[in-house]
Amino acid sequence: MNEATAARPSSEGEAFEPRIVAFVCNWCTYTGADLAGTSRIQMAPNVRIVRLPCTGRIDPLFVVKAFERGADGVIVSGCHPGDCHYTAGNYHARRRFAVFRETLSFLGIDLDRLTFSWVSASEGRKWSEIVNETTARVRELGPFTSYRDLVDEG
Amino acid sequence: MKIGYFPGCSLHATAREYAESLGVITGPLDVEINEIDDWACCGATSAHATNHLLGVALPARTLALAAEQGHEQILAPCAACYSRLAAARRAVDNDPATGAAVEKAIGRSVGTARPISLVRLLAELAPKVREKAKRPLEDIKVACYYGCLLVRPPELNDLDDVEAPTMMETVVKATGAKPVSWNRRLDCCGGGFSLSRTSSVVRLSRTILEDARGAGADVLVVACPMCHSNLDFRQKAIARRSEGGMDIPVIYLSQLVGLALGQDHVALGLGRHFVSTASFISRIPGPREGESAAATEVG
Amino acid sequence: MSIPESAAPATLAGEVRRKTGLNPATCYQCGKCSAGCPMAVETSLRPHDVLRMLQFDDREQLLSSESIWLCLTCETCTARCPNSCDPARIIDCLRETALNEGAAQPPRNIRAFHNAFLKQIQRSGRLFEMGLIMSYKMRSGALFADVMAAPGMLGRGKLALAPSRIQGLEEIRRIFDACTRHESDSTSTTTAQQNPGTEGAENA
Amino acid sequence: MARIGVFVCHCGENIGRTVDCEAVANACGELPGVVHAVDYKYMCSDPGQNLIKEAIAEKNLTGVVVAACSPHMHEKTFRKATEGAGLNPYLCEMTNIREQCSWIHEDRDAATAKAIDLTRFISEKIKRNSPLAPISISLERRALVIGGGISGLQAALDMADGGREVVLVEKQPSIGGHMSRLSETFPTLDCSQCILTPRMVEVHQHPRIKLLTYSEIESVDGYIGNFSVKIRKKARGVDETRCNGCGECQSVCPMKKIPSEFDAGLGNRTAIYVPFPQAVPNIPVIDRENCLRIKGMQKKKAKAACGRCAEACGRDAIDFEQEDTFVTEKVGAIVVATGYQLYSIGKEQTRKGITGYGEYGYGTVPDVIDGMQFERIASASGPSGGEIVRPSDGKVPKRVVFLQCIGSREPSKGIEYCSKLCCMYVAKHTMLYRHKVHDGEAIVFYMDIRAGGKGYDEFVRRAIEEDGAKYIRGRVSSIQREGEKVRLTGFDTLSGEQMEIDADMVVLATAMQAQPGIESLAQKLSVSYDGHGFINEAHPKLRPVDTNTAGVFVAGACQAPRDIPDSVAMASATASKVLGMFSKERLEREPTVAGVDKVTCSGCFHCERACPYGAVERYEVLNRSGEVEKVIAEVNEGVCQGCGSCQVACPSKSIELEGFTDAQIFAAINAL
Amino acid sequence: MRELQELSSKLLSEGDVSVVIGYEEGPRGVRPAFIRTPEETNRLVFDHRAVQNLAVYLSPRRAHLRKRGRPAVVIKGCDARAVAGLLRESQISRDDVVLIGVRCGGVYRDPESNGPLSEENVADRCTGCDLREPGHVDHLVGELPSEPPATDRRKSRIAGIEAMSPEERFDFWSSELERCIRCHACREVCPMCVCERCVCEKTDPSWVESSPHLRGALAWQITHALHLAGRCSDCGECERACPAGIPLSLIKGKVNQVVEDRFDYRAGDDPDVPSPLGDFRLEDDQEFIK
Repeated sequence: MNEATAARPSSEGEAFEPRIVAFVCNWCTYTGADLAGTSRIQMAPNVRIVRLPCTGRIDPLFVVKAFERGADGVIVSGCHPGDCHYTAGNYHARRRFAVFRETLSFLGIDLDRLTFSWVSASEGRKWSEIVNETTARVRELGPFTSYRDLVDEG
Repeated sequence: MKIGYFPGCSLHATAREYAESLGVITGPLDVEINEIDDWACCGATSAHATNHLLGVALPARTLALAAEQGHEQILAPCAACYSRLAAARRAVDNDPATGAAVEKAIGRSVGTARPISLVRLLAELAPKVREKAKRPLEDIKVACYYGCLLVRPPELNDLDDVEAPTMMETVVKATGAKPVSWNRRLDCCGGGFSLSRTSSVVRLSRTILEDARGAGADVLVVACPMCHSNLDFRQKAIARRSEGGMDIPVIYLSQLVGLALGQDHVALGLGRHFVSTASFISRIPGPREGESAAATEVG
Repeated sequence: MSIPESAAPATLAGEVRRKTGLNPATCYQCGKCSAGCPMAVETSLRPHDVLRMLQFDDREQLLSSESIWLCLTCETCTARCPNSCDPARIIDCLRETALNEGAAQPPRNIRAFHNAFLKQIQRSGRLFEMGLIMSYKMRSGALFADVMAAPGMLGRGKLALAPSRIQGLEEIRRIFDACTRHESDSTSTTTAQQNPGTEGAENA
Repeated sequence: MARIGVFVCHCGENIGRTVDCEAVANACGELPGVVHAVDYKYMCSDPGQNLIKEAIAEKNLTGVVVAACSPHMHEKTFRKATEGAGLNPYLCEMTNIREQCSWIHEDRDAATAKAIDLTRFISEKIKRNSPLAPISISLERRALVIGGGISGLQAALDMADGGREVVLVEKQPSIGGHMSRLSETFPTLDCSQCILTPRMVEVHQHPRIKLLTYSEIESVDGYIGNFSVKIRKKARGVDETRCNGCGECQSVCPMKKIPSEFDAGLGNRTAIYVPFPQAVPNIPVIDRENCLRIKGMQKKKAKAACGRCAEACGRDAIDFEQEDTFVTEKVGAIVVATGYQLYSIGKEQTRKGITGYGEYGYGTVPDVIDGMQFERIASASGPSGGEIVRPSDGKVPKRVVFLQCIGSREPSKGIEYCSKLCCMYVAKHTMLYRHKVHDGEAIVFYMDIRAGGKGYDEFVRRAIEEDGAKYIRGRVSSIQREGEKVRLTGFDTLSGEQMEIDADMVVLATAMQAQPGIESLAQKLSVSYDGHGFINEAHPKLRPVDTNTAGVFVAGACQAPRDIPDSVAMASATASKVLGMFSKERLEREPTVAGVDKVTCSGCFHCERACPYGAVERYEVLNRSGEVEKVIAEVNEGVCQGCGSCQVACPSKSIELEGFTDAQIFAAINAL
Repeated sequence: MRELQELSSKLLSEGDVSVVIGYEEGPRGVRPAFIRTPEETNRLVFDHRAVQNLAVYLSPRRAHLRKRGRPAVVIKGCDARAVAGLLRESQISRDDVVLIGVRCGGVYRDPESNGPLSEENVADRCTGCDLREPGHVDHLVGELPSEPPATDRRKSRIAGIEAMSPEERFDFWSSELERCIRCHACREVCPMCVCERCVCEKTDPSWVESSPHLRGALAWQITHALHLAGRCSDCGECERACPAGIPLSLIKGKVNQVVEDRFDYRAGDDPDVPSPLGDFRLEDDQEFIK
């Protein structure tokens, strides 16, 4: 966790603001997020978007690394089945994340910290709902330091 | 088929014939209607027109009673009562805040009972009506009148379409009669202004009756006591204003079905209408089993 | 006609939106509701005029208008509105607000009918036509209307002679209180609330 | 050591209003490896881009991070500027602090903190970017146009005149699209046949245009420059080489009463028919649902029914056994020009979530027709030979009422957009009507007249002032049959009157919708479409005729409701884009493709199964004595589209997608 | 196991193979044996103690064995699943190895136990074994024994963990994985781990932190579990090999259960049936996606 710009004032008593990373596909969800921008749809500022060519390129290791680096929640989003720019990326991702999600849950990660969604290029409003809803849910769950601080107990 | 029954205030008084005819036809159509005990008025227009929560709480209590008495469906023959029960059901289902306020007001949980209109029930039983019809009403031309609250507002409508419903016509065809096509089927008859602004009622009901007459209808069939009183009870006043007078009998859909099923027209309460139904009854050929039927003026 | 910047809660439109969830601004004044309104010929404010005045916060003129009381609540406007503005529900809410603020000026007969109707339900839980007609005549002064019809009604057995009271009368009274109290705590304005359902409504 | 330059843009005040750009620049200035951090009002302007070029030169930067708008907007611009200064363009990346930060947050501190985080992400990522050179791939300099309406024809002609071969595929038996069904066209009132037919003939005779009518796209493979498109030529039942279009078969066909789609159900046609006299190609097609012979064959009847057309055909061109055939075309670019479909006033709708007009009788009230039907009535080649008559009894209507916005601007029916050109063609209809029925009365119910084109409003004013069209501002609540007349209950919101009008005929100006089935075509082309089925352009202002899929362009009403002048302009735009693309021998392609680390690959080929394009090939590693030591994976750069699915499938992460390598993403996450 | 010994010496003497990999008596139960001459074949044994999965010696990472020429290997039914996995991923070609399938009636959980198989000492994977007679092999020895005793020990332990709340599960696995010293024995003993250089040895970027603290251990176990989804032959060697006694087969067991529930697939002994994690169906469930 980059201490220099720790934007999370949770320790100084102010309200806890979750840090959420969103891995999104460039053709649908990223463009949908841009549309939310051009339509000035306001949403929670807690989400940091990482752009990838396709949900097929979103590696479960990214999600694990994001949690290790102190993310309190992760969003993975891409094109609706059938709309994938590369025809099949989201279908592969769907199977990979189905197994990954249940494995994480078995090992004790609360699945409410993880949101999977399909957001198309014309669903700016849906993207803002996904962001706000995940932020609210994760804020309720509180910080996920237990994962990042595993190193101290080790 | 067992079903809850919510008569509504008018079916005990000004619309007795609606209740009588209903009671007589449910047997042959093997539908058992059990009146919900200790039901109260649904508030009709006056409640929701002046206090939204009151307009939802009163019918919600009836829904609660029905659920407690084990009825999943409630037959509401009066269009206004059906509309209020459906509005309460929808408000409780879709708006948690109103639902909570209602349950606090009536002190019961609303449960899951749903209202069904008489037109929909009879449309679902139409095959049985056709099969059990004893007395053919072949050459009787019928104008089906839905009025407003039976089809509107769209989200409460339980018929097949908001703007082009055909369920009443289906029932009429099942009785052997011939529905005429006319325009004023869905227009409002003046409803609750019957006492307080009779001039509007006369104006609106007049256009409806004139259109039905223009379409060559022998009889006007309705499914709402308010519409019936405006079209039947006020018809004399309308006749004075309409050139060529006005003499169209206005009966309930359940009475028409009763006739087809061969029920005695007195038992159906056909004598209770202000506009005499004698003329149109006499044109119905005797029942196939030769049951004698003397039309009488006053029941 | 002052033009408010946005439908802030202080405006009537804001109040309607808070109570009904409907946004009067969605109406683009196409007139389709007024085209189909059966009472359009008899009223000065047709449904789209009501929406227009709401958009421009013409509070006094709207709440004291007679037109909102001449609505048959037949829902034709709501069924055909291209933007689903639900004018019927909005006019319902305006009547209720007008009553709560004491600004309502319904025609005498209509006020009489509503009061008589709701008094009836409070007293016996079900409508007793005879009682309703008597109570309506006293309130409206239309003593001789439909007198000729009484024998016809009696002859046809259409007039119940005694009211049929329900057991749950106490529940009905509790409902009326709850609904009038609900109105008072959710009405933002301070004027004394009058509701025809309660005893004090005679002189509303 | 990385020497990175961070350039924060105010974008006028789009970003500056909610993000403290200076603070972002200062904060990023302290990041490890960042040697230059500056903010400027308009980074994409020339002075802005010069800032980048000068910084690269002075501080010999190894990486450029531009924190501004979305990369979809100006990534190319800033990469060109970086290249201009001698730095590899792929060492320049953008941070989206406008659409995904300043525009969607109001809290200045939170927005600024977020902007800093996002910029830190990319500056950590840029340290691991490697310089890439675009890949050059072969280019099939032929184009495919899907749809033979005015847009498709114009695009095909422009490209063919530009010296390129064009394949034009049209679903209907003849090209011409909806325009061929119109009578006169606004604003000049010149007859559509006169301006369209020459174009159709020109396409038919053009040496470089291959015309495939009565055909549909079966599947599309490949990528920009190398599409392989399988086209299904539906069985016409007529041999195109033999038929000379004499029309004998039509005259003898017994099935005379089939409602003609071309005449919108008002006229009739035979089972073997040519849609309209000026059809191109002028070759009939057999309607398989209604042809007695073919229906008999389908039911395996022993005795062959009818077959009169085959007997009457002098050139033996009728062939009932004809099957669908397939053709595969290799093309470098595709233009989608599939046009539109009118909203149906009936109860059944072709698109999900759309409802019909119950209050106007669901289209069952006689003499209530839609705009296209009026066009057919008014058209000289129409069922009534151009004379304006009522469909019910053929009488000349003395009063015609036109209704605007039927379906359009009507969220309760499922369509909230305005269809843009109904105001114009309704004004045109009133003119056509008044010119042909001088004592007729034309009434129009409208809400707002939208006639914004060149000479458009003047056209509508002429309809009102000279041709006496009565415009009533308000809508109609219900339409019903009243004896011989059609009764409308409407309202004039200007005079505040409710009105009942008895008309002889009513014309509904229905909304323009996307074609049914457009979703499956879009998915075959992997092109995105919006909630109404209209194809999404790459960018509404900057790339209006491109789509997100490289090499696929869009023209005409399939992208949004659009009239003929705009469609033709848009079609020519797509042609210029394609000709620009074809101006080079080979095509340069984004170098973001995958590559295999030959040392660590264990040859399990999970990547091969994950690759949708089959870009993974086998590479034999030989030992010194030439024997195959092991077989590992290798990526064909030309075929790889850069989706990255293989990298996630690879257990040992031996395959890396350039531009989105693990190291880059890891660095970005690390900067969380 | 006379039949096995005779077959092995025949294969060796005819020079068909240069080594027979089987089991021989060892200090703690049986251990893998590499028989190169017909005379030594009498050392070969096979009984309930033969728990090791000899397919691991076919993995290309053991290049030194390959240099010794063509091996024959004694394969139980469950081991055949691993061999099929290696064939499926073209790590060995079919004619490079001779497979001696042995009919197996179940093995102990702990090779040092003895006496008849019982619910306590039988290995988890033997319950309801459908491969008592391995298919796709060159030779088949031993008679078909009866059904091994059934035990739902692992299934109930997995269910027990699932019943916990996320925090409890996290604490349970933290306490277990705390003991992990990242010796990677579980990777070395796994027949399906065929990578030249494992991802957790990759340093730029180092996805899986290599130091033996809990965060790195958790990342490693997640990675290993995901890599085995749809490929794990459930041989349980990883758990048996773990010096810290971490119940790794519970994680792999859970993943196999998920793959079976969602894609109706179990890594079988037929090399032509591919793992579901590599292709897709249009109508895969997506109930967890908004």
